[in-house]
Parts: sequence; structure tokens; C-alpha cells
Amino acid sequence: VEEPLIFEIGRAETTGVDLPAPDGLAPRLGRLARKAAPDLPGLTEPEAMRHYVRLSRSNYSIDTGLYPLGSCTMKHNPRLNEKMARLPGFADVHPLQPVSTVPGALDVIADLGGWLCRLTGMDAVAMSPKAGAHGELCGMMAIKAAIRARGETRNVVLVPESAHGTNPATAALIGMTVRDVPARADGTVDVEAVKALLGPDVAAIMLTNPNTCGIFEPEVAAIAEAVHAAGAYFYADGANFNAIVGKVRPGDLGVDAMHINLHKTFSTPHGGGGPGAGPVVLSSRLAPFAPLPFIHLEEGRPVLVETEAGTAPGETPFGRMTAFHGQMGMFTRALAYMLSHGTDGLRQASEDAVLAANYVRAGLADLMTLPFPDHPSMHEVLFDDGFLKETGITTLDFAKAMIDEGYHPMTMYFPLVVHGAMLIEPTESESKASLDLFVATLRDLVLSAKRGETERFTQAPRFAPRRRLDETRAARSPKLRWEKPKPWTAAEAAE
Amino acid sequence: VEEPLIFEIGRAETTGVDLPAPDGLAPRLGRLARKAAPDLPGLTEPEAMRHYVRLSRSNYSIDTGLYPLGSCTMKHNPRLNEKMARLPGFADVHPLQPVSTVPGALDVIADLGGWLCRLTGMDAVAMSPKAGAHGELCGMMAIKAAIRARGETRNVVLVPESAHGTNPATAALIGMTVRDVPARADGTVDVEAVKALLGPDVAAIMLTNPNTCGIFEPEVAAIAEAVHAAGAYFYADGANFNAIVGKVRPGDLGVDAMHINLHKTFSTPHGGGGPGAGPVVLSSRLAPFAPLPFIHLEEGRPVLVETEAGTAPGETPFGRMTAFHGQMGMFTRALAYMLSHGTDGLRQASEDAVLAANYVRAGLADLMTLPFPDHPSMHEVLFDDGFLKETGITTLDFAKAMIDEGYHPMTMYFPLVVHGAMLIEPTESESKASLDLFVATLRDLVLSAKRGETERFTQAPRFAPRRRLDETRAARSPKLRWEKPKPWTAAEAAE
Amino acid sequence: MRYHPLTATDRAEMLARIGVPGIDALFADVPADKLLTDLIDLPRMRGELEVERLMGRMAAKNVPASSVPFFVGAGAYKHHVPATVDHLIQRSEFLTSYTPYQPEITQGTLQYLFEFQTQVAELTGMEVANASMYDGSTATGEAVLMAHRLTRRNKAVVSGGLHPQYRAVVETLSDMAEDRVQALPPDPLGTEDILAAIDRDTSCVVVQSPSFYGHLIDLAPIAEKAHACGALLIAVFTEVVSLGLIEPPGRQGADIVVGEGQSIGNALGFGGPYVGLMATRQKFLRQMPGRLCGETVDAENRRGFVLTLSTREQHIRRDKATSNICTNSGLCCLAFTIHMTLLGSAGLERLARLNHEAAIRLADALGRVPGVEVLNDGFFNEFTVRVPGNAAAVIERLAERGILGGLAVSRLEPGRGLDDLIVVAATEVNTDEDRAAYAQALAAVI
Amino acid sequence: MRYHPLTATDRAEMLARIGVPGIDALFADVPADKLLTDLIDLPRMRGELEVERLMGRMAAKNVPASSVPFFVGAGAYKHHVPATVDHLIQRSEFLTSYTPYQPEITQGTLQYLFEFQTQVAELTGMEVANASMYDGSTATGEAVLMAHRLTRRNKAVVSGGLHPQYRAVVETLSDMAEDRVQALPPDPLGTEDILAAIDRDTSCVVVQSPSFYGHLIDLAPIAEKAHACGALLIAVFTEVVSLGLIEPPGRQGADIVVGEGQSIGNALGFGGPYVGLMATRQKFLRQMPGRLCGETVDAENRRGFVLTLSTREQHIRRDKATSNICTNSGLCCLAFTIHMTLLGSAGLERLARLNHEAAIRLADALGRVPGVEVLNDGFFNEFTVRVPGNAAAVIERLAERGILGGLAVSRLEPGRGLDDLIVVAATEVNTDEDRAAYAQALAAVI
Repeated sequence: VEEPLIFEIGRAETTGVDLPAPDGLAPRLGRLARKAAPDLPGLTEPEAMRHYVRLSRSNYSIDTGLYPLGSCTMKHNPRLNEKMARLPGFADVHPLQPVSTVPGALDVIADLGGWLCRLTGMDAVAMSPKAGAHGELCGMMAIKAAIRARGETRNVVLVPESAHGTNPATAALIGMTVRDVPARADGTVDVEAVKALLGPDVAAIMLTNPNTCGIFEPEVAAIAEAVHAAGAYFYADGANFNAIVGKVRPGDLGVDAMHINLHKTFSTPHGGGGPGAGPVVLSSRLAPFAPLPFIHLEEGRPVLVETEAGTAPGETPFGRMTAFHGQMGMFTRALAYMLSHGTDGLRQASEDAVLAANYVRAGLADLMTLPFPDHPSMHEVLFDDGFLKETGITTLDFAKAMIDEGYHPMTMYFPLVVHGAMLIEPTESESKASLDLFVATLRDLVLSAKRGETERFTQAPRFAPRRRLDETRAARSPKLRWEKPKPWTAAEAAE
Repeated sequence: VEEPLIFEIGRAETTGVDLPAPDGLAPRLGRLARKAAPDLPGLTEPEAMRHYVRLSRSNYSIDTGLYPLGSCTMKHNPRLNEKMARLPGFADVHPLQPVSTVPGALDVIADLGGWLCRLTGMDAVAMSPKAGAHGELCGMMAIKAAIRARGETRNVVLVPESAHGTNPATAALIGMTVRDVPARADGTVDVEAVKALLGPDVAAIMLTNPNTCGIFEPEVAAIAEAVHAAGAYFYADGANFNAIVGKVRPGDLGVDAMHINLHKTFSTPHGGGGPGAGPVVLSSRLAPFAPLPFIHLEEGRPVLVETEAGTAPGETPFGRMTAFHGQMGMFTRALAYMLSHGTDGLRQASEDAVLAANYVRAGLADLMTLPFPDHPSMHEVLFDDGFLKETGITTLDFAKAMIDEGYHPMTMYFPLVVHGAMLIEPTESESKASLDLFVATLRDLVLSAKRGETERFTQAPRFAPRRRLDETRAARSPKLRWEKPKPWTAAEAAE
Repeated sequence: MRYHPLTATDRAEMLARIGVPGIDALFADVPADKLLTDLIDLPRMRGELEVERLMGRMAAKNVPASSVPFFVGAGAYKHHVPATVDHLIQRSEFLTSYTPYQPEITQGTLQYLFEFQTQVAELTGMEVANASMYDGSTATGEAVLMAHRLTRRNKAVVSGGLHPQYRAVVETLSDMAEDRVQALPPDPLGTEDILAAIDRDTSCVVVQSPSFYGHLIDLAPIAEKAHACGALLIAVFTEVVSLGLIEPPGRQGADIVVGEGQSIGNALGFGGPYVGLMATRQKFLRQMPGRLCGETVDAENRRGFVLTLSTREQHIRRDKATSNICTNSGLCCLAFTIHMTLLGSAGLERLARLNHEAAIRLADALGRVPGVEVLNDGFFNEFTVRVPGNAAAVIERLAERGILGGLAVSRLEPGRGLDDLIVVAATEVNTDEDRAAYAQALAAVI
Repeated sequence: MRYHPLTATDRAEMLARIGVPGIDALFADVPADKLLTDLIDLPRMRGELEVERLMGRMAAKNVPASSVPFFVGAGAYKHHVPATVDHLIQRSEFLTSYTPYQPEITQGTLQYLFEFQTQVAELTGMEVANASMYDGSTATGEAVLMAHRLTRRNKAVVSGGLHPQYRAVVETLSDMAEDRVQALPPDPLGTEDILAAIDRDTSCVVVQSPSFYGHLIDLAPIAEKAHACGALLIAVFTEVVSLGLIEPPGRQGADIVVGEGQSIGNALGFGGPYVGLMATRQKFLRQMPGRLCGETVDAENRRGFVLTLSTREQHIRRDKATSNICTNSGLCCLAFTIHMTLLGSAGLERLARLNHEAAIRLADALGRVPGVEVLNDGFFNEFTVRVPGNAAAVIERLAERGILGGLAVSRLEPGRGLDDLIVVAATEVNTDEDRAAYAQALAAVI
């Protein structure tokens, strides 16, 4: 059954919300009263319910199956956290109601910040960034502010080739120039290469660790040392923090700033692409520059600082990332997750995530090709398309064939440093039985590919709500909104 | 993807609930401490979530499509009602906590009872019955109590052939004998036939009105009069009340007792087969016999009466139907539904339900066979299998073919008074577009059947989670619980 | 109106298609003098905001169990239910589906019912269980009728430890069905001699353990005597969590086990909806009331589930049915089975132990209050205390101090000389502070 | 731990299969001296009941908007959201899905994004909209950067009517990107002459209407002047409901429209997550940041939707991307689009009118309080009042009386000489009693 668009089934006079009739007071809108109503058809409640329920049923989700999307950490989303976030004391408070009426909200932010600092071994945290990329921006701004405070103008940022695209994009946003750091043959960053690139113009290095090949950078401490020695800062992309919580603290490795994707590591739901939250932990060198708003303690009590006027000596915020206080709804969920796990549960989660990735690796290493076999994988395992050579099947085909087997594909073609990358992150939420079935399915697919059953791949997916979609057509003449079908005109008829 | 049973994936040592460790106090269980733990495998939360989400996806539901199950009133279930039922003041109160701590709960019961009495034009209501059939039992018990109070021993109940199976079953439960009332050719009850059956041994007539053929009994008032004249009572099955709310009041028709399926007429969700709620409205003749508990007003305030000791003069309850106070969770939902609709909305709902049924009838009458064309349909329209004659296709086949078209089948083979009955109740929750599509689909199916495309029917369903299931096998050697696969033994091997 | 998709235009078009001038033409069979012309005198339609305000105001007048130290049991228990349970039962496909009469498109419901039946059978130590009854009390009533059918006798012997409202349900049903009930007097001490009441006319003995007063009853000798007399033992429980620690009735010789399943997965909800559990021996299967879900295969030989043995049921057998039950407690079964699946044996046992320990602590704390006597030696999570003076007044004074301290027995058993007894329950939600507050308040109000 | 399916046995088996002696062998790349041996000093795992208690205690310390007469706006608004919205966004398939990178199995997400884009474009009177930004403030910041790219200039002129925190975001972003911002002084009277500030260096003019202080700004002359200077007009709103009654910025000549969508479908939530709306003209499409969902067909020529024009995005373009945005506000879009679908034009207009009338009544009621002056002639649902003395202290005293009466401007604009101003919002949730209580309390505290 194909589900139409709301614009095709709704009617202008219909509404699914009963509101009392206005009293007809004379409006005070001056000349700006709307001249024509917007063309937004309405649906009654039963129609809307069915429409969106049906739409949902064409989605894949964690709750319906394994979602091994590398670098995205698609772990279980506990419903307790949803329930906590909906407590009226959290969901129904206004960001600008008197501070005296929201002490519990400040507690949540302060507590969560405290957990993040302890888990990372860092000194301070900027809570307001709205997502990972926003956190990166925040961290890099703090670095820029620190450099300015030193009276310097460094504007080069070192970024390894394997980095997430957000890293160079972020650096560019604040006027920095990106200098690529080449990867070594084993998938790690070469400390010597970094040293060679360092200089008085270098502001920072942006490093993901574990890196996007799923490898913990063995020389990270040495890199940090070199970076610091050159007067630059060490920005860590925290997207892969789920591999190491409770095992090693970024602060101990010399990190100056790292964003944390609460929607990855701490399980706030991805929601089909957000909302997320990207708090940034900061070293003592960057802490003074944390943006507004923040919470500091006065006599042990959390006090909210919203403007420069509220700052204490030594606090020199570089500005503000967003209105209000950040993603409170994600904070409550993440805090509930942390309180549930505790320090022991969080470490166990990371260990299980790493264990699961290596277990999948062990189950597939003989059939698929590991570009970097010399290092253990962390929470995700990277394969390349070497094993598909001469089959005529691409990474994309292989991924689409997984859909027909009931799985969401892994991350494809990322990182860019290997050919036809396939990045698998099972997370700690999968049972051994689930991993075994996944491995068996992938083995079957690989053997099928090698046997030359090409159509199973090139024609996939066949059992999904849609066959392959024409992305080129979508991009060539973008149709980004519904348009009323044009009425049939006499002129057209004449043609 | 086939979903296994929890017993096949769970493990005895696994739990999805974290509880603190007990302190190890010496138990006070005497000799009755459990000797061996029950064999109940556990699942962790992510496993359980996925298991039940996947199971749900093999279900049809109102929210996923039209559910025209005659006599079941599968209407939209507003989520506001779910939200209201979950307010802690309703969901988290104990039935036996001090009455002084639950005045709001008594308000709900009293208010809902008031609405029910007004809508039906009756004098009193017994709120505690747990479902429709339980309400029937309650109503018939009240009748028996009233007859006893008169010092009589009447024990015959008149039941039309078209009645729901619960009616004769209920009568039998309280030791009454059922006497069938034959149906007239036009699908209605013959007042003369009733009169002929009435006598000093007749306790009551049980009548569904509108009846299960979807027809409003035109002579209902005369029947009631005759029944009363014979010293008997008029029990009305309220399953079809959705046809007439706000249009006609059962009390005006001479009804003495009628149960109301809150899960049909007032939209508390069916939940895959319950819970429901079946309050019974009573005429003044039966009101004194209403069972415990009930609420009466003292100085305008609702007072809960739980035992004989609490009754006022004239209150002679026949006993108790259930522990506690009835289906409170359904009361809150039904009350929210009524408050939302109001008297105008409720009447509109009935009118729309009747309109929808007749619209479907008008769209199909030329192709399908109407056994009773002489009366307008009420909220459901009854067809028989005449139109399938000589196609080799049964009502069952036809229904299963509807599944392949994305619809839940209508009620089949009920009522029993017509051959191969198909009872369609679209409800007021469907849009005209939805009804049009449904009619078009059924027309297509009928034409297909007449064209002799027999396999489309006899092989259906083909696009459902399961093909037709072997019900005979299930009944012949019932397997009603999961059993551990027996270990393979040497003896078996030797065989 | 937000729930009605038909517009005025739609309605006019539809009437035209039907060929009638107006809606009332479709109500032509209603006697003209009975067809209402005016709206019934009740309030008009309201928006969500207004309904929420009205309902919210009513809800706010009640004291939720979670908001106070809470010790009321007596057939319904305050337990913590994982958030997952309520989330899952609200899935549209579960919530808004009907009884699974079309098994090809309701395998979701059917499979969980099969899982539920297995869990209930295993928990109670019986061979088969049905797919639920309305609640524990109606299940008890149905069990008595079932025993009458099986034994072709019609006298039930009912223990004085049975919940008084359960007893009332049995008595009402029996009275109306012209059956007999011999109910023993209330048994707050757990010392009644029920064996003496069993004779050759007895169809069944109905015994609750833990009893209404909290006593653990050894069912084995009762089963023995009942069986010797050709009668059946119906074992009843109101607190299903007790089965995590107590020997199941099935292993003590019970023939039919019924009970209340609310504790697992379901809210207190002022008494309903709950879920009645019923299990029995294989050989009694065909006299068991209620729906049954059975395993079978489909046309492609894939495992599947269907409602089965419906020849027992009203929609087939009409007045020969084993019961008139139709709608049952589907969604409450689902809540039960999800919660039980999350617990597993390991979790259930731990939960039961926490409950038992909470009760031990509470009994000791209350027993130390001068003038207060705990009547039970053994118990699971509930017991009876004797207080000086009127228990109902004590409960009321405790409530004024914000403590819901249990049930005064006289509320359900007035005029029985039990005015000084309180039935008190403890569960895992009680804290040390709760217990201390109770003991202190009790000392203050008596 | 309830979230971890692996058992100790599983772990041992898996390690064996991998061929390592223990878990730490997999952490071999971590410098030995950095690998933690002890647990980090934080609390241990807790069950649901304990977590609920801890979180519940924190929540209970806050005053929910629904529990009091509530008049705070200034960028976030208390509206009633239908229960259906929250139910639907919690569907597993929406809640636990990722960004729809695999369109064949995420048509649900993609189709609602397409519906969302259409609604936003229609509401704002623009040609195209993206699939959301984080919130209104960051959308404004991105709009400025977009204008810089389009005009190849780098000076933004910012109205004094822009929300001060939005202004701060623009200033921060510009400061860090080495761009320029000319921010006009706060404009509580709505009388600033922004036309004078626009020159040939200007890339964009950023104007909020209704302004932070509630004034309705006629954008047409500003657009005219901007366009004459080769600059773009960025129109901002914080209250999307206003678009139900006010002429949309697109019809007043705006080039980029950004705003906060929280009012529709989303809770106050102490400031987030919210949903930033962004719409522009077709010709500027390729410089628009954020995700875009487009229509296409699949291999069987069935309509379908995909993320498109991703060559603008970071994961393809890296340092050449239009923005670094990756995760956006997917689920908040869904809430927005469901609520908007339920409203439709008819419902939106009525909702807007109810808000406007609520504000009219409130303005009149407060204006009658001696010493209080309403600064606005025109407004939508928000306006500014001048009170005698310190507004922040007045707000605090009102809060003590259980009334949340608005925002003291000095909280966001300290040291600007605006210490006697309160920004007050009214919505459909306010009752006559709420307004009367506010006016009475205000009279009492000043």
C-alpha cells in the first residue's frame, strides 16, 4: 500500500484540533494581517494517526533490527529515558522562567556536566552545543579564542584524511585553513608526519580517537605532546567515545577539547536524524573560554551564568553558541542513562561494544578483506571491497543486498582512506545470538558474491518498501516540496 | 524474518530488570519455600524491545487500516484518552486505599455513570462489569433478582436466532432456559412470535437493537410492551449502541437493562481482545437490585457503597460481580471520549457511522447480495454469500482475499440467520476517500470472483505474515504452551 | 470535530449517493415519537486542552500511591513496572487491534498469548493455562463453575482466608446459578480446619495462599482430602509475585489455579483493568473457560498460532458454552508477559525476595509499636496486625498524616467482629524511611 | 545490567573465538600507563526505580508552566500539543532510526521531511525550505553565513528587535569567522531606523517580526532598501504561530526566512531540543545549509524520496561545505509536521487568533494596573510593559506568588538601561482567571 502525501489527502476546511471559537476582538495587527491563508490542508486525528503510523512502518530502526552503522553507535534507546525526559518538571519548564523556579533543571545540567568531566578526565564542559558538529565548532572556537588571548593568529588546522567531514567543515567555518595529515599504511596517524606539519601557524590538530578506521591511535600521547610543544591545541572528535568509556580518559591523553555525542555514546535516540546534543569537554587551558551560558558553583550551589555580566574573574567566554541552555531534553535522557549504568555499567558497555566488533571481525576476516589487520578493532571494524574484486559487485550493491536479508547496511565508502569501505559497528546492545546470525548472513552474502550470483546484489533491494531510488534525478532537477498538480488547460490540449 | 519465542532466545540467568541485591534476611515462608525456580528465561531490555516490536509488526490494527469488523465497532482510539488514563491520580491509586484519598476517582465513576444514564434514558447504572458479556450477566442477574423479589421463579429467556452467542451463554449461566425467537424474512423480530412465546415462565427477552443484521427493530416498543405485560423484563444487548447514541434512547423504548461496551461505543481500545468494560444501565424496576459496589449521592456528594452494610433503604443489591470497582482505566478513557465529543459530537458520531454503512451498502448493493434490502442499515451492513454462488468461492475465501488487498476482513458467518454472512461496519472514523477506496476494492474482488479468478481467493492470503493456518490441526492435538525440545536419546536413535 | 473525517460536503454527497434526502431517512425504522429531535441535555464538544483540564482536576484530587509511604495490598499491589512495558503495549498494532480472529494478520497478538500461557502454566506449576480472565475474582468464580461441570456436583467449600470480595463473587454467581457455597468464617489467624468441611457433596475447595490475611497455606493435605472425596482443589492467589518464592500450587496438588496477575506489568488503576490467570491440568482442558491460543502451521508449513478449542466458547456453543466470556484482558496479558520476560526466573526470584524482606522489616517495625500485634508467623509480603481500638479510624488518621497504611478488615467484613485488624502489604517500592514513618505515625495515632 | 545482552559465558566464548586471553588484549593500542585499572570514581549502576526517584526529585524542584498562570515567551512559547503528536513521535521506527542514508528502508522519515519542507515553505511564503536546523538562533547564524556566501560581502546589519541571544549567536559566529556585524541598539519601542544602516557593504539585514519586544515590523521597505543596495533581507521569527495571522515574510520581500518552530508540536523543555526553520528562494537553494529531501522514483518507477543536493554538505564537501551541520532536528520536525497537519490552515488560523485575543486581553488587563505601561500599539501574542522600579525584582516577587509573569529584559540585556521592562507573552492556554491573577498580583508587587 502506497501512502499518499498529506497534501493529497487533506482538505483546507478540515482540522484535527478542536479549539474554541475566538471572540472576534478587533485585531491589533496594523497593516500586517495575513492577506491569504496558507495552503495547508488538515487531517482529522484518525486520518493523521493512520498516515504517520503507516509511514513509520516503512522505516528500519534499532527496535526492529541490528543497525550496524559504523561511526553512528546505534545502540538500544531505553524507554526509561523517554519517560524521564517527559516529567513535567523537565519537559514543561521555560528556558527563561525565573531561575529560582528551575533549580532542578540546573542540577541536571550540573550533574551531567560533572559525569562528562569525570569520564573524560577533563576540567570543564560547555553544555550548550546542539549536536556533534556544533560541539566541534564550539571546541574550535574555544581554541581560536585561546590563541587570540595569547595575541597570536595561528590559522592552520591539521586534519587526518580519515576524519569525519564535519572536521574540515568546522575548521573552515571559523576561517581556518585545513592541512591534511596523511594516513600510515596501518590506518593510524604518523607522529612524525604530524611533527613535520606543525609550525607557528598551526592552531590545532583535529583527531578522532579511536579513529574512523576503528583503531585506537597508539601514538596519541606523543602526538598530543608534539602539538602542545608547537603551541597548538588538540581537538578530539568524540564520535567514537563509546569504545573507551571507563577504559581510558581523553584528558590523560592530552586532549584539550572534545565534543561528546550524547546521541551516540549516551544513547539519546537518533530520531531519524536528530535532535542530538554535543557538549564539549575542555582542558584547563581552554576552560576559561567556554561560551555562555554555563553553570558555576557558588558555595556548592549551581549558579547559571547567561551574560558577560554574570561571569566571575577568570571566566572569559568567547560568546554564545545558541539561544537558551542547550538540549535539555537530551541531557535528561543521557543523565538517566548514566545513572542507570553507573561507572561499572558504562565501562562494561564499552568493553562489550569492542568485544562485539572484534567478534564480528573474527567471524568474517577469512572471507572479507581487512585493510588494517595489524591493530585490534575498537568498537567498529573496517573492511574494504577487496573481497569483491572481479565480482562486478560494489560496496553499494553489497550493502543493498543486506537490506534484503533484513539488515540495515553498515556505513559505506567512509572513511575515504580505504577503497569501498564498509564500517561495521554492532554496539554492545546485540546479543551473541544476534551477532552470530549477522555474521552467518554476511558470510552467506560473501560466498554468494564469490559464486557470481551478481543479480542478488545489483538488483537489491527487492524486499524493501522501495527498490533503488534514482538519486541523480533527485539532484538534477530538485523537487523539494509538493506542488499542486497544474490544472489541465486548453492551451496544453491544443499542443 | 520469523520471530522466535522468548523461550527459544531467553536464558535463565538473564534479566532485563536491575534490582538491588536482597540483604539475606532469614525467610519466614515456613515449609512452603519454592523448591525449584520456575523455568522462565529472561531477556534483556534491548532483546525484549525488539522481540515485541517485531511481533507487533505482524498485526493489523485500526491505526494501520480500515477494520470493518461488524458488531465490533473498530473506531479511532484517541491518544488523549490514553494520556488521561495514565495520570498518576487515576493510574496510581489503589482500589482499597482510604476513600477519603480518592474523591476524584469517585467523581469519574459518578460522572461517567451520569452520562450513560442520560444517553440511554435509564435510571441507574451498574458500573462494575468487566466487559460486555459480564454486563449481560449482571443485567440478567438483576432480572433474576427482581423476579425472586416478586416471589416468582420464571426461568425462560427468549433469544432471537440472530443474537450474539454471549446472550444464550449468559442466560444458561444463571440457570435459565433459552427459547429461540425465529426471525422474520426481513431480518427483524416478529412481535407476534414474541407474544406467542411469552408466558408466566418467561423471565426476560434478550434483544440486540439495532439487531445483528444491522437493522433497527421497528417493533421494539411493541415488543417491550408485550414483554412487560407478560410480567417479564426486556434485556437489550448494547453492542450496537454506536448506531443510535443521541438519536433514540433505549429507556424510551422500554428497555429494562442494557450493557454498554465502552470499548465499542466509547472507544476504549480493544487491545487485541481486551480489556473492555460493560456497565449496565437499569430501569427503575431493576435499579434497586444493582450489585455492589455502587455510588449513591448523599447531599450531592458521591458516596461509595461497598458492602450491604453501606446500603440505603430501598437498595437491595443482588451481590457482587467482581472485586473492587470495575474497569477504572476504561472509565477514564470513556469519560475523556465523552467530554471530547459532547452531546453534539456523540450524535454526529452515530449519524456518521450509519451514513458510512449505508454509503458502503449503496456502493456494493448492485454486486453483492443484501439479504434484507427492505430496511435501511444502521451502523453496519449485512451481505450474504448469494453473489458467490457457483463461483466455488466461500465467504471465508472472500474475506481472506481482502487481506491481500490490505484490509481486515469483515465479520464472517455471523449472524447465523443468513448464509455465509458478511457484516461490514466501517464506523464514523473513516473518511469518504477511505470508504471509496474500500468500496472500489470490494467491487474489484467481486468482479474478479465472478470472472472465475478463483485462486485469488482460495489461495489467499498470499501477502500476509502467514498463509492460511491449519485450525483443525491446532484443535485436534492442542499445543497450548511451549515445551523444551526433548533431548535426543539413545533409545530414539535405536528406533 | 477532530475525530470525524466526514465534512458537511462529504455528508451531502454520501446522502445523495445513497438516495435519501437526509440522515433521518436512514433512521426510518425508529418509531417517529421516539426519534430525538433535540440534543440530549449534556455538555457540548470540547477541545483537548479543556478535557485535560477537567480530567486533570479530578485526578489531582486523588492521592497517588507513589506520592506517599504506601502499604495497601489486599488483592492489588504497588510494584515498579519497567517503562518498556507501557511503551510496548501502546504500540498501535497491539493497542488498536481486535481479538485475533484473523490469525494471518494477528500473529503478533497470538504469539504473545502463547508466550503468556506458557509463562502462567510454568509459574503455577500446571500443565495448561488460558489466555486470561477479567481478573482474579472472576477467574475464581469461573473456576468454581468449571469444577461443578467437571465433578457434576454443585457445592463449593470456600476458605475463610479467601479475599472477601472474591468470596462475594463466588457467592453471587453460585446463588444466581442455584449452586451452593459453604463459606467458612473469616480466618485472620490462619488456623481454620477446612478439611472438616470437605465431604462427598463437595465439588471443590477454594483456598487462597498467601491468604487474604497473609498466611501461607499448605495446600497438599487439602488436595489430598479433596481428591479422596472426589472433589477438586482450586488454589487462589492475589499476589503473583509470591510464586517467585513459594512452592507453586500445581506442585501441591491443586487442580485449578486462579489468581490475579496485576502485580506483573499492570498499574493499580483503582482496581482495573487487571488480568485474571487460570491454569489447570491437561485432562480438564475442555472444561476450561476463556480463550486458548494454540500452535499450528500455515499452508507453507511455517509455525503459526491460532485461537483454538473455540467449540467451548459462546460464539460457537451459545448456551452450551463453558462460559460467556468474550472480551478478556488481552493488553493486560501483554503487559504481564513483557514484564515477566524482562524479569525471567532470576529477576522474579529477586523481586519476590525483596518483597519478602520488605515485609519482614515492616512486620518487625510495626510489631515493635506498643499495643500492636502482628498475627502472622509466616507470610510473603503481606500480613495482618491487630491495633488497639478501631482499625478503620486508625487508617483514616494515618491517611491524614500522609501514610496509606493498609486496609482495615472491617471495610470489607463489617459486623464480623474484626474491627481491630489491618491487612498490611510491603513491596520493593517501600524504603526504610517509609517504614520508619509508618511505625512512628502508627505509634502516634493509636 | 538490563541493557547488556552479553552474559559472562558469552563474553568468554567470544574472547576465545577472537583468540585473545582477555578484553584488555583488545585495548592493546592504548598506552599501558593510560589504560584505567580502577573504575572511575562515580556511582555504580542503579535500577529503574532508583533512577526514577533521583530524576523525579530533581524534576519536582522545578515549577512546570502548566501548573501556574504562565506568561513567559521571548523565544519559546507554551502551547497545547495534541496527545497524538507525542504518541506518534515515540513510534520505534521513527524514534530509533538514523538519518535516512538508506532511502529504501527509511521512506517514513523521508516522506515526513518532504511534507515538513512543503509546510515550512508554504507557511513562510517562500519557495523552498530545508529539513530543519537546530533551532531559531543557530538558523539565524547560518542564514547570515549563507547571505555572506551569496553576496560575497561580510557585513550583517542586525536589528535591535532581534532576540538578544540570537544576536549573540550571530555575533559570536561572525567574530570567529572574521566577519562583521553592525548591531543596532535594543529597540523596545519598535521605532528604529534600520534603513539608514544599510549600505553597499551590507550583505544582509536581519530583522525579527514580531520583534523581541513584540512589535510587528513592516518588512517590505527594508527589503526594498536592502535589495537596492545589493543586500539580502533575512527575516526572523520566534513564534511560528504568528504566521497564521501575519503576512508571511516571503510576501514582504524576504530572501531568507528563519525562525523557531518549537511552538508547533514541541515542548518548552527548558530550551531544547527545538527545531530551526529555514526557507529561501529557489535561486539561493545551492547555498542553503542543512539537509534537503527531494522527490524521485525508484527502479520500478514508484515515487520515493531521498536526501539530495548533498554536494553542499560536509560529508561530501568537507571544508567546502555550506555548513558543518550533520545531525539536525529530525524528530522535532516530525512533531512539527504532525501538529501542523492536525491544525491545517483552518486550525492554525484559529489558534493564531486565540493567541492574539489572549494577548489583547492581557495587554488591556495589565495596562489598567496603575503605573504599568504597555509599550506596543500592535503585537501578535507578545508585548512589552514598563513597570515602576526594577523589572527583575517584580518578576521574582510575582514568582513567589506563583505567577510566572514574563521575562525581565535586563536578564538578557544587563546594563543597557532597560531595567524596567518586561516582555510578556499570552497564548491559548491562559484563562481569564490567569490574567486576572496576574493583573492583581502585579498591582500588589509594584
